[in-house]
Amino acid sequence: MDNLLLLWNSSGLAQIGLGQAFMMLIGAGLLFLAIRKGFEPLLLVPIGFGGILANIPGAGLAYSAVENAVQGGDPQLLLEFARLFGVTAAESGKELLVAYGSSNSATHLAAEQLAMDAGYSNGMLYNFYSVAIASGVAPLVIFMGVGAMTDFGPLLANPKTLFLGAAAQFGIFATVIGAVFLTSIGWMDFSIADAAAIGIIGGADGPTAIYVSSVLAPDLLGAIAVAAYSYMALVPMIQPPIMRALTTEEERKIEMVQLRPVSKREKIVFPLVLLILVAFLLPAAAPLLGMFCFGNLMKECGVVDRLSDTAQNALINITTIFLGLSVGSKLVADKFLDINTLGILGLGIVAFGIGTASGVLIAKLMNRFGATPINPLIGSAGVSAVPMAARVSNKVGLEANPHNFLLMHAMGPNVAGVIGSAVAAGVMISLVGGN
Amino acid sequence: MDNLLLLWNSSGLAQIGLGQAFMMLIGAGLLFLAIRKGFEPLLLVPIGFGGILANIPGAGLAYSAVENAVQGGDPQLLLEFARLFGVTAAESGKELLVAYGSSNSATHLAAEQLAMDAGYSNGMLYNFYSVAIASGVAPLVIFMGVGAMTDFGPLLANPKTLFLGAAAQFGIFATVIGAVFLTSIGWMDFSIADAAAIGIIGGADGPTAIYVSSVLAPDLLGAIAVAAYSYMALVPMIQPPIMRALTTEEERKIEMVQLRPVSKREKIVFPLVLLILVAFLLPAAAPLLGMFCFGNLMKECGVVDRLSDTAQNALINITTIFLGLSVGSKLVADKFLDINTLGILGLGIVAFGIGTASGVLIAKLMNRFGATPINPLIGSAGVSAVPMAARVSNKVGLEANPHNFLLMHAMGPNVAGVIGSAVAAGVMISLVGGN
Amino acid sequence: MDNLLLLWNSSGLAQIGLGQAFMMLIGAGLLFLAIRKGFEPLLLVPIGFGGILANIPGAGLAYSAVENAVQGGDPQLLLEFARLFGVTAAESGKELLVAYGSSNSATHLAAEQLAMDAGYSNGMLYNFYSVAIASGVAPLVIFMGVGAMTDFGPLLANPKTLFLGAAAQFGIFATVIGAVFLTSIGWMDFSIADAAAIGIIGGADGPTAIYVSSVLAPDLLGAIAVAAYSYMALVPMIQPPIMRALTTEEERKIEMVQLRPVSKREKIVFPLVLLILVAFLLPAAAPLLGMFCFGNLMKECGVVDRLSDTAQNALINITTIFLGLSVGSKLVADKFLDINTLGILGLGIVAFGIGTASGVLIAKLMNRFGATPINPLIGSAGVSAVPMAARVSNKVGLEANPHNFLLMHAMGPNVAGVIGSAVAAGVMISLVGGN
Amino acid sequence: MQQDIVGQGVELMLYGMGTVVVFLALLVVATTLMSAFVGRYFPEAEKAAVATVKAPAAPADNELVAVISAAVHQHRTRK
Amino acid sequence: MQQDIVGQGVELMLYGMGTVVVFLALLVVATTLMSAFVGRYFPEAEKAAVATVKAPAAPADNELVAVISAAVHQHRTRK
Amino acid sequence: MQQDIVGQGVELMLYGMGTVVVFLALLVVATTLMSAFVGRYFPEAEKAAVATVKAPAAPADNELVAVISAAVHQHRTRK
Ligand code: NA
Ligand code: NA
Ligand code: NA
Repeated sequence: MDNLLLLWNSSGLAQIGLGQAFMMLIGAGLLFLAIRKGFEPLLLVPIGFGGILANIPGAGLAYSAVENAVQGGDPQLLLEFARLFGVTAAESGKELLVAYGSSNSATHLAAEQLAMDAGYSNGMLYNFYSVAIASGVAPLVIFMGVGAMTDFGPLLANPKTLFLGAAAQFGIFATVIGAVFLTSIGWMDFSIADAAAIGIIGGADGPTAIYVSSVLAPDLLGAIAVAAYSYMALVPMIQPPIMRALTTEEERKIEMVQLRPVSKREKIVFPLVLLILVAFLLPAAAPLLGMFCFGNLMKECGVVDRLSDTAQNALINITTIFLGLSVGSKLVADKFLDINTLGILGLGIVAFGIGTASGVLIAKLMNRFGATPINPLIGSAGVSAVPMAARVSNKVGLEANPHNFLLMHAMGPNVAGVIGSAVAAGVMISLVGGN
Repeated sequence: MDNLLLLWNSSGLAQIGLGQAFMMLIGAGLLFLAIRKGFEPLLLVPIGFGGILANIPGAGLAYSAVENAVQGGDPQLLLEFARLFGVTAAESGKELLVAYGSSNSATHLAAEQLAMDAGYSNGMLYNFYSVAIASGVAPLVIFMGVGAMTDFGPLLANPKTLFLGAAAQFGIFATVIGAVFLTSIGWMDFSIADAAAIGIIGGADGPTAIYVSSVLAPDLLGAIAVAAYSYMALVPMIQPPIMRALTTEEERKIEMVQLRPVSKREKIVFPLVLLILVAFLLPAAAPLLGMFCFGNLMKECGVVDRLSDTAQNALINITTIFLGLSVGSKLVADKFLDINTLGILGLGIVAFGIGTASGVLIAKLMNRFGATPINPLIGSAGVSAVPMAARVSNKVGLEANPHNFLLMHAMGPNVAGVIGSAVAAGVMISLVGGN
Repeated sequence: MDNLLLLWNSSGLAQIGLGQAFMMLIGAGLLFLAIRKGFEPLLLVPIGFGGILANIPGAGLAYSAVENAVQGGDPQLLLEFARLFGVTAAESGKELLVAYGSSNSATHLAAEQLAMDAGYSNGMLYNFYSVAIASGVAPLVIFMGVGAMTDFGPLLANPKTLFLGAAAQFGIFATVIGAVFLTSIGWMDFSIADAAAIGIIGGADGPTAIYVSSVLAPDLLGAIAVAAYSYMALVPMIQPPIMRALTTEEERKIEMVQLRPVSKREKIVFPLVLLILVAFLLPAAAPLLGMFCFGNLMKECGVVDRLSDTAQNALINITTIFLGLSVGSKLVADKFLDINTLGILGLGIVAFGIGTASGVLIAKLMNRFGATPINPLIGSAGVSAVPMAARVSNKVGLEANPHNFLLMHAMGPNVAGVIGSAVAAGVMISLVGGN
Repeated sequence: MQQDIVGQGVELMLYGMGTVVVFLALLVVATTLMSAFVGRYFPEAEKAAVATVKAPAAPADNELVAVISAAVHQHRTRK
Repeated sequence: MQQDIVGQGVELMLYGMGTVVVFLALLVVATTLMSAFVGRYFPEAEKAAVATVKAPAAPADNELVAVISAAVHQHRTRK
Repeated sequence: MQQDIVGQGVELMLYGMGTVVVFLALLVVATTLMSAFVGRYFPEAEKAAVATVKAPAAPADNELVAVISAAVHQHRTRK
């Protein structure tokens, strides 16, 4: 009989909480958006599925051995944890985990040993997260693969477009202001590090957002990653109205001069130039941009094609699978269901809007003062969201002038935006990373 | 001169034991079966080779730093280990390792540090085992790949066949009874956890068997994995006689109605339905079936083909290589050469037989009471051993009726058997995992 | 204002040292040689790029958390480290790290916890190095892939050529003598373990050199790997003069008898024969040659082609990327810029020369006493450097006799050289590994 | 679980086999309902054919390898 | 950073946005110089065309998949 | 190993080189015996040709890449 009880108690139905059920619906919703609507499926399918797995009641797939042990709730064990963390035994499980979080490495190790000895172990997704994201490796490997898929030709043909990539990053910092403002008026509760991590959503660049939040605000990583990828998928809906509102019919009609051909050698040297600048000016951005440049160099140098192919395929695919599942592990109810998450989602879309607007406006400015004509529509591509944003610029341009192909021109600001947000990431890590 | 001695003493010939020589022959035998006879070569080639490596005298490739240190046998060091484990220094190396095994995490860490400081290190295969199997990741990744290769079409076209997949799992539990019986009469010495792990051989599913035994009976993993894969390869020899014995010529002649076409959408939704059921009823099976469903969803959703292709190729191949070598590390003589191994091999084949029989018998039963005719031969496919068992059903069917193609009909119970044994695995882990 | 200061202080320009600038030039130089001159690009591109990353001032990508913490130089923290390592607080950072290096595992753990608690973390390249090389896995996986790409046909057709592979390894041991001599006269300061690791450069085999130096002389790994790969690329320049000097026109004209066809079965059995010999005579070489044989068996057995293909492509490419970056991490200025590095580079080229010479001379000897004619030019291929050295033999042969194709004949000693240096590696590890 | 090991084994069999049967029975129900639901509200007749043809991925993958190696072979023999 | 969080945010914006603009401005300069230098001393007119045609790798990769799957499809339909 | 480092080096050379030669000599013997044994008891004349033709895998692999990229190229130029 006890077994029947054991089975029932270990079943999900006996343990499911409202939050978990809700989060499983969220996960299913992400899967629907990814599969039916084509929202960044490569990431949102693993994230959505991981989100469902993370919320399976009783499985504890997203929890560490210590968290599982505390939730196990054996009084004797809780007492030992309390003693270890130096808190009164009266504390609830949640308070125990807070104390655990703020304790030092030695205590962490002791707590893990205690949990292991009691027969608890890390959940599958927790292990994926530790290896893929907490170590920082997965976003870096993906960035390397992205570098190996990126063609800097259009950027090299028209370097001025880098300014558009810079301008669009204003969305990031405006969002930081928004976040601290919401905190100051007491609607939300974000630290400056949280605010920085939220702002990076405006970078419209998945791996950068995940890397920054894994460093500055691991607890918000789930919401930030979901926001970043969802809004990147929504770019075709978010940007056009803003672009039309800020430009005149004439401006949208502007045809740009054919890009000059770029030599193979320029393409080979460029990643090294970028790397040197990073090395001398912003070492904090070295891991991200270093791997990005490395991937791009492998692609362009032409002598390591088998490495470049692997970086663009097997390696990035394998990493994407585990990165997605790991992000999903942060969709666990008791961490995700929080008023702050709503704030993050709200601020994220603002970030995209402001980034788009500033890109377009600076493009107009450059058009006024620059010699060669620039179609302001390519400014919106500066938010990155490669290659979606560039396609949007092209599409809106064609509406105004059916013979005006802006795609290649928009690729410049588009990749510039990737560099821009990586630089912004570096600044934020070096300024608030210490906190 | 001392060097010559050093070289000779460090050579294999000076150290080889009878057991090691025997196990190297076993490894060679597995390679022969795999390469010449085509026995599950993808697994048995790495397992066989790993088995040879594990038994190389003096190399200690399959041992941890602590085991290597204890075998090193420096008296001073042994004394320190004895003090650490709280046993009398008199103990032999074997007894020291037993004491080590039963000591807590903190002691483990201290012992490892002691061994490292004395210049000993983990063997290559031991490291592979820790990363691939002890962490549980390799079987799960392989299960994801299997999911990405599985087509649930036939199952969806005829869901009733799920019952056959359930019936065939009786082989698992009958074997558990066999194992505890042999223990009760003193022929063998299995704990209930061991018995559960041995039973899972009857699941005829490699990753499931490895996953369960890595949780419930790590010491038996080598024998269990070897038995599981060998008998899966022997399915064409084991099953037909049983199938013929339990069915009449007429029954084997039964033609089944053409399967209805299954829509893409059903295939996309199915893994999610399965996942929800697992989440609510059997969280302990969530890691295995979760990854399985994830792989299948990636395959069917059609929007992440590059991830699905990687999961089916590069990722599963890489994992298979290290999984096989890791399993081979458990073929080390002093762990494998044991009367219990014989018991496992014996019980394993019984498990296959009983599973086959119960599948066929339930198929006959369903045929008696069901509306649509079912050819009992497809019942044997319920043991899984995908796709071998289904091919066997087809072959035996053709013998009785040359126009009767059962393959697609047998694929239903075949994949149902995979789900069935994963469910059985979950039950066992939640019932005896605590022990 | 403080922020501006913070940013400037965290910038590279504010922190760069002469050594780092110089090493970044070295890295750029390696990239130039790899991309423009085609010097072993698959390794030298990642190594060169990793070398640049490792020397980015202030990023500390190649340092452990403890090293970064000590360089951080917070007095309070340094005091705690000093107490931990049992040295006087007066010590400089460099001395602290020396004390750290010589402390035991428990102290290492405590120091890491101290650094983590102070907010320092391991650099990206340091993590890559720990996982890929310190664990020993990357060179082994690459060796497996090399095995899966190696065809022993020519060697099996003419086993005598194994002697040439043996002879050429004399370069390894002559270099050891050179290294200890330079030490004895006080020009350099190498331990016997260092000397052994340096000698292995003469093996002209990348993974073997990296594996051995990761075990015997981790500090010299960067210089050794760079020397090994650079000289392998220089083989077409280093070898021909030596080959011409040691052979007469007539000898170079010698045509060799057509190789007999080798059966598939011989090729399948050979790796097992080699494995058994290793197991019985030289367990210390088991990891390297074991993985090599495993890869070759996967290739030849013909039943696991999907594993063999993965080992030759996705897996070896992924491993090469991280191996290269990890080796690059050892090009960090304060470890690489050392008089010993010059010694290593000098000794390395001597090793290649002597290896080439001894191969050619023994070939002449065998030619004198053997029945079938041997063209001495194939002796130089015994240094391995597959397949470059064999191509060189062929090329020099064609100069002397336009109808004399030595390529296939040279492949025998060429692959024999791989085995030879792996055996030499085993001997060295078992003789001086203990130190 | 104080009782003897045989008792534990029998118990394990009863609860285990029971769970397997119950679980798969529920899966049969859920699957049937799902198929009916999808078939009713999201029919997709034309695609179906394709869906069933595409069948298992493993073979497909082997075929791919076959095709490529064939290509390689041609290529080799051609030169 | 003692002052209130809004202050910190404003500061972060100023320094952050400043760095981004300065950095990319320097990159514009460096890139222009580099292109001029390479174009002057290492011209490579003929290759250029190819270079620009080769364009992004991602598409290429997709096309590759397309080509292969097409091959597989032919192969399937052929039999 | 108390003696001076030069002594150690010489020793290492003697024992090391000795082992390498002995090991490979034994390998020559073992290989020759193996080939004779296999040739005697498991002849396989016809396959042999294929075996030698198939030759090293690396090239094969490069050729494969070549073939595919050729295909891709055609494909590109075709459109
Ligand atoms: Na951006
Ligand atoms: Na099964
Ligand atoms: Na060599």
